[in-house]
Amino acid sequence: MTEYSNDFTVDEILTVLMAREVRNDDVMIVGVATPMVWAAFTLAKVTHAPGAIYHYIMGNTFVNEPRQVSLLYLEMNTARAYRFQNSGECTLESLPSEKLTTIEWFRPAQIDMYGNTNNICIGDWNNPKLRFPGCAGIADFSMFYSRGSFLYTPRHDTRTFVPKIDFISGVGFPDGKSSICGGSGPQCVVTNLAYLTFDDNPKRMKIGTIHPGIDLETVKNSTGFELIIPDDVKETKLPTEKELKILREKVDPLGIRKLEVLAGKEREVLLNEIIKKELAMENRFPKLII
Amino acid sequence: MTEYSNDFTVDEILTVLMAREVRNDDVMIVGVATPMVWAAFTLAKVTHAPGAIYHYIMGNTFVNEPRQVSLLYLEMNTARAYRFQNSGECTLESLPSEKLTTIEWFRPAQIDMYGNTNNICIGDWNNPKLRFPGCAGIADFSMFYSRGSFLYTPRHDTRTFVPKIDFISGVGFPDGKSSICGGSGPQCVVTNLAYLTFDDNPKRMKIGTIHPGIDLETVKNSTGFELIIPDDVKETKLPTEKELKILREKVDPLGIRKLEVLAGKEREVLLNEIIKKELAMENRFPKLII
Amino acid sequence: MSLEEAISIYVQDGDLVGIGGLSFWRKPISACREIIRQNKKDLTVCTFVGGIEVDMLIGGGCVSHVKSCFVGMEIFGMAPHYRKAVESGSIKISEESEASIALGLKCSYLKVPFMPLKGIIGTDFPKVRDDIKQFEDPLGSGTQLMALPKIDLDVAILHVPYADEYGNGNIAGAVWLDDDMAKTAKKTIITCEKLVELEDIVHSPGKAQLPMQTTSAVVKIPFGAHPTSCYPIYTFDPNHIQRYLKTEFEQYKQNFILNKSNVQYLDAAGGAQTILNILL
Amino acid sequence: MSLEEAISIYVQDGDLVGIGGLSFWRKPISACREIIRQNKKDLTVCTFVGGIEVDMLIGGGCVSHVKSCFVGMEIFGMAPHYRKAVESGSIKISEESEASIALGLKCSYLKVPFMPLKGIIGTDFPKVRDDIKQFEDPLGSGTQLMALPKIDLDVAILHVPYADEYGNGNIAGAVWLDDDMAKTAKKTIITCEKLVELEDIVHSPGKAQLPMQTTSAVVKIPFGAHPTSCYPIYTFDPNHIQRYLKTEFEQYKQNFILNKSNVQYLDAAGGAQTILNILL
Repeated sequence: MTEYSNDFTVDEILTVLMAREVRNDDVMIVGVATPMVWAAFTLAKVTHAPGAIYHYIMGNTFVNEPRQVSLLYLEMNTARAYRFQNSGECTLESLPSEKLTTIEWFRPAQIDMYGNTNNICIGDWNNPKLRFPGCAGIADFSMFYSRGSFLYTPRHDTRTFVPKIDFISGVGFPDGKSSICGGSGPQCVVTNLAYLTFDDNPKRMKIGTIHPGIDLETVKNSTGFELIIPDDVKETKLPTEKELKILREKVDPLGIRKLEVLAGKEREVLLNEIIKKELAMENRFPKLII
Repeated sequence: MTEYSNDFTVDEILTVLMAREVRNDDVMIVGVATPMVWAAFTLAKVTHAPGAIYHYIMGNTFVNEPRQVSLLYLEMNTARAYRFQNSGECTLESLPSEKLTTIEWFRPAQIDMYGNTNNICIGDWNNPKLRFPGCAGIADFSMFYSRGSFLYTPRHDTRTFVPKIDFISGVGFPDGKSSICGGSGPQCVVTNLAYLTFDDNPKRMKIGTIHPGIDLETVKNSTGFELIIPDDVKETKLPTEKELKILREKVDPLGIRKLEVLAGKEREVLLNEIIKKELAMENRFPKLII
Repeated sequence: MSLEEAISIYVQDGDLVGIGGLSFWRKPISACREIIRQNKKDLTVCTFVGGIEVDMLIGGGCVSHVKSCFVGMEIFGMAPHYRKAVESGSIKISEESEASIALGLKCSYLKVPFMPLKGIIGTDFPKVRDDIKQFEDPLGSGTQLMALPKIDLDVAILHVPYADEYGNGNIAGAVWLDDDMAKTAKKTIITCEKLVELEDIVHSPGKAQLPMQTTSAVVKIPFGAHPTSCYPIYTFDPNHIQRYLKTEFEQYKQNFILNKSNVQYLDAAGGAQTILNILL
Repeated sequence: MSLEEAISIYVQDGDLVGIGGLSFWRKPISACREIIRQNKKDLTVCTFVGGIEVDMLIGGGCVSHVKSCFVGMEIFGMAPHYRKAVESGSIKISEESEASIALGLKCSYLKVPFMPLKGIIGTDFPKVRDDIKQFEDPLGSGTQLMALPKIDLDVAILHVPYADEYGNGNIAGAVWLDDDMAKTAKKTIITCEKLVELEDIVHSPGKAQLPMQTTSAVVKIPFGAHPTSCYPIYTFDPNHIQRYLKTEFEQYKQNFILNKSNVQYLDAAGGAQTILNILL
C-alpha cells in the first residue's frame, strides 16, 4: 500500500508534482540553473519513469544515467556519460521532432490566464522597472511541443499571476484559442498553493487541485485574474513516503532544489552550506545508488 | 635552372597546369571520383604550395597530409588524419567563408563562352538525348568563391564548347556580366589543347596560352563559339622535369588520373590494372615520401 | 527483427525513402536488395549522392521518382538503369543540388516549410522545379534568394558499422546526411555490421550520431553495404561493380538478389576471396 | 602573441564582439579583464547565454549594446550591472532568443541575409525588434514565419581547454556556439588552458572544432576562464562569484583587474586554495 505523507516542505511538493508529469518515453529537458526541475526529473527517472532520458540543454546531450543533483558540477553530468550530442544549433535541433515526446518546465516571472508568460521585464520594455535575465529559448519552441509546455512557480501571488503581462516572451493560448504552431500549449502550472490546469474552450486557467492545508480563498486571492473553479475542488494527492525519502536522501541530499524557493538570509545560508559541502566532496560526480 | 620537358602526355599537362593554379594559402576542395584534381592538388602541395590544405568533400574533412592518389581508398584518406570535420550541412558550411580562399575544379560536360556550365543533360531536360549523373553542389556555391571557380576538360571539342548549353547547372558570367553572388566567377578552363581565361568586359572566354604542338586553328575549330584571341598567342609553359617526375613516381604512380582522359578499351585495361594493383597492396594507405 | 520484417513493416509502396551514404560509400545495399525482393513499387528515392543503390532499385522496378543531385558510378561511368529510365521518361526526376537536399532535411528541425539559399539563382533549376521559387529578402536588403522546400522522409534506410540493440548507431567515417535523415524521417531502419553494447557507442568518437529515440529497427547484416564500402571495415568492391555493369539486370537479379540470403549473396559475390579483397 | 597584443590589435571600439561559452561555463574572462584594462568603448556584445562576463564588461563601461537571450548569474541571482544599465537605459538591448542567435550566425555560412523560424510569432519580440519581420512562406503553404537577421561578428573571443600554435582549438565539453562564432567572425581570438601539439588536437574527440583557418590569435592563459568553468579542468568558482556580487565594481576593478597579471589575479582570487577548490 502506498503511504502518503503530510510531512513535506513547499519545495518537496512542487518537486514531486513536477516529477509526476514525466512519462516513461519522455525526453526530459534540463535547463541551466533549474535544480528543482533537475531534481523532479531525476525523481521521476528513479521511480516511475526509468525509460525517460535527460536532454541537458547545457551540453546539448542526451544522457541516460541519473546522478545526484549538483550546483557546481552540472557540466560534468552533461559532458560525461552522454550518448548523443546535437550540433551547434542546440535546442533548434532534434528536440522539436514529432518522433520525440519532450517535457520541459518553464518558470515564468509573470503569467496570465491564457498561459502567456513573461521572463523579460516588469513595466515598459523601453523603460523597465525591473529587468529579468531573459527568456532564453522559451520564445522559440515552447509552442511546438506535442506534449505541450509545463509551468511552475513557487511564488503563487498577484505579482506572478497578473491580468495582463508586461511582455509576452512565451506564447500560451492567445485569447483562449488553441496554441499556435501545432503544439499542445501549456498543460499545467504547479505552484506552492495549487495544481492548475487549462480549461478547454476557451483555453483558460482553472484549478486542478489545491494543496493540503490551503483553502480556495487563498488561491483565489493569490491570483490576479479569475480562475475557473470546478464544482468539486479536490485536494492535491500527497507526496508518498517513498518519493520524499528518495528525493531527500538520494536525488538531492544537499537540498539544492530549495534555492528555487527560499529568499534572503535563509537562502544565503543554504547556498553557502551547499557550496562548502560540494567543494569538499572527494568524488565530484557521485553515482546515484538507489 | 628549371628543366622543362617536352615528353609528357595529355593527362600530365592537364594535371600540371591545374596544380599551378593552387596558392599556398588555399583550401583545396577534392570531390569524389576526380583523381586528376586530386593528383593536381597533391602535386601542388608537395611542390610549390606546402601550406595548402585539402578539403575532402567526401568526408567533409580538412586534411593536411598528402598521400598517394588512390582509386579504392579515398575514404581512408579523408577519414584518417583529419583535423576538422564540418557538420551535416557538408559543403554548405565553412567553405564559402570569406576567411578561407578555396580552390575547386569543375569538369563541365558542356560550357559556353561565358563560362556557364552544364552537367545535367544533352537535349531537352524533359526528354533528354543523354542524361548525365548531375551537378552535385556546383549549382550552390561555385558563384560565391572569392578566388572564383576553376574549370577543366580533357575533351576540347565542339561537343563540349558549345554556343548554347542545354541546361545551366553552373553559373558563369551571365551574358558577359560579372558573376552574381559576389564571387569572382570562372577563372580559367584547362583543356587538352589550351589554357583559356576570361576577358574582362564583357566577361568572355579568351585564349590564354596554347599547348606545345597545337596550332591556333585546331583550338578555334575545336571550339563551338568565337574565342577572343590575343594579338600575341603564347605557348603554354611546359611541365618541368621535376613536376613530371614527382607526379609519375610519387603522387600518382598507378596513373589513376589517366582514367579521366582515356576511353573505351584503353581505359578498361588501365582500370583493371589499377584495381588489381590496389587490391594487392599490403599497406592500403601508403605515406607519400618525397 | 529480421531485414525481411523491417522492410516489410516500415517501407510501403509510394513512400519517400531516404537512403544514407554517398556514392559508393556506406550504402544500405542489402536493404535495397530486400526491397527488390519484396517488389516494392512507386518509391521516391532521396539520397545525397546516389550510385549503384539507386540504379539497382530502378532496375528492380521499385522507383518512380528520384530526388538527388548526382546519380552515377564514379570512375566506372554512368548508372545504366538510371540513365535509361530518365532518357525514356519512365521515372520522374526532382533536380536537386547538394544544398537543396541538406537544407530540405534541416527544415524539419526548425519546422519551417522552406530554407533560403543564395545559390541556384541563375541556373535553369527553376525551369524544371515548380516547387522552388526565387524571392526577395523579407528584411528589405534587396537580396534575391531561392526558397527550397522541406523534405519529409517517410522512412530513412541507413547502413552503419556499429549499432546497439536500442537503436543507437555510430558511424566511424563520414556521416554525410545520415544523421539528419535518421532524426527527421518518420521511421528509420538501421542495418549494421556489428551489434555492440550501449557502452561501446558511448565511448566511440561521435557517439550515437543516430540516436535511439528516432530509430524504428536495427538489423545486423555483416557486409551489408557490399559492393559499396563501410569504413573502417571494408572498401567498395570494384570487381563486383564492374560485374554489375556488365550483367543484364534480370540476370543480376537471378544471380545476386532473388532467394539469396546474406551468406548466399556473399558466396555468389566471390566469398572469402572477395571479403579479403575489400577488408581494410 | 600576448593577450594584451591580441586584444589591442583585434578588438576595436565599436566592434560587434562575440563571446563564447554559456552562463558560468567556459567564458573568456581573462580576455574580458584585458578589454576593461584597455578601456575599449562602445562594444556590442553578443553571446548565447551571458553571465558575469557581460556584467563585468558593462561595469567596466565598455559596452553600449547587448545581443543575448539571457544575462544572469544563475542560481546566484541577477547580473547587477546589466540590470542597472538596462533599467537606467544606459545600454541598448537587442532582445534575442536562442534561435535568433544560433540562426543569425548560421546565415553567414549560407551567405543569406536572414533565416526563417516558426517560433517567436505571437510574442512581443517584433514590438521591440525592428530588424525582425513576420512574413509568409514564399512557396505558398500559407505558413507564417519570422525572418531573423544575419549576425556578422567583427571578432569572436573564445576560451578553450586545448589549442595548438597554428590556431586549432579543441573543446572537451559542450561547444555551444563557439565553433560557429569562430568560423564566421572576421577575426577570432582564442585563449586556451594548454598549448598542445597539432597531433594532440587530431587525436582528441571533436578534433579542431575551431579550425586554424579562421583563427587570428592564440594565447595561453591557464585558468583564463576563472571564475567561470573550463571543462574538464575546473568548474566555476562560487566563492569568487559571490565576492563579485558583494563588491562595488570600482573596488573589484582595483582588486582584480587593473595592473594585474594572470598570476597576480589568481593570487588575489585565493591562490592555491582556490585552484584546488575548483579543479575537477
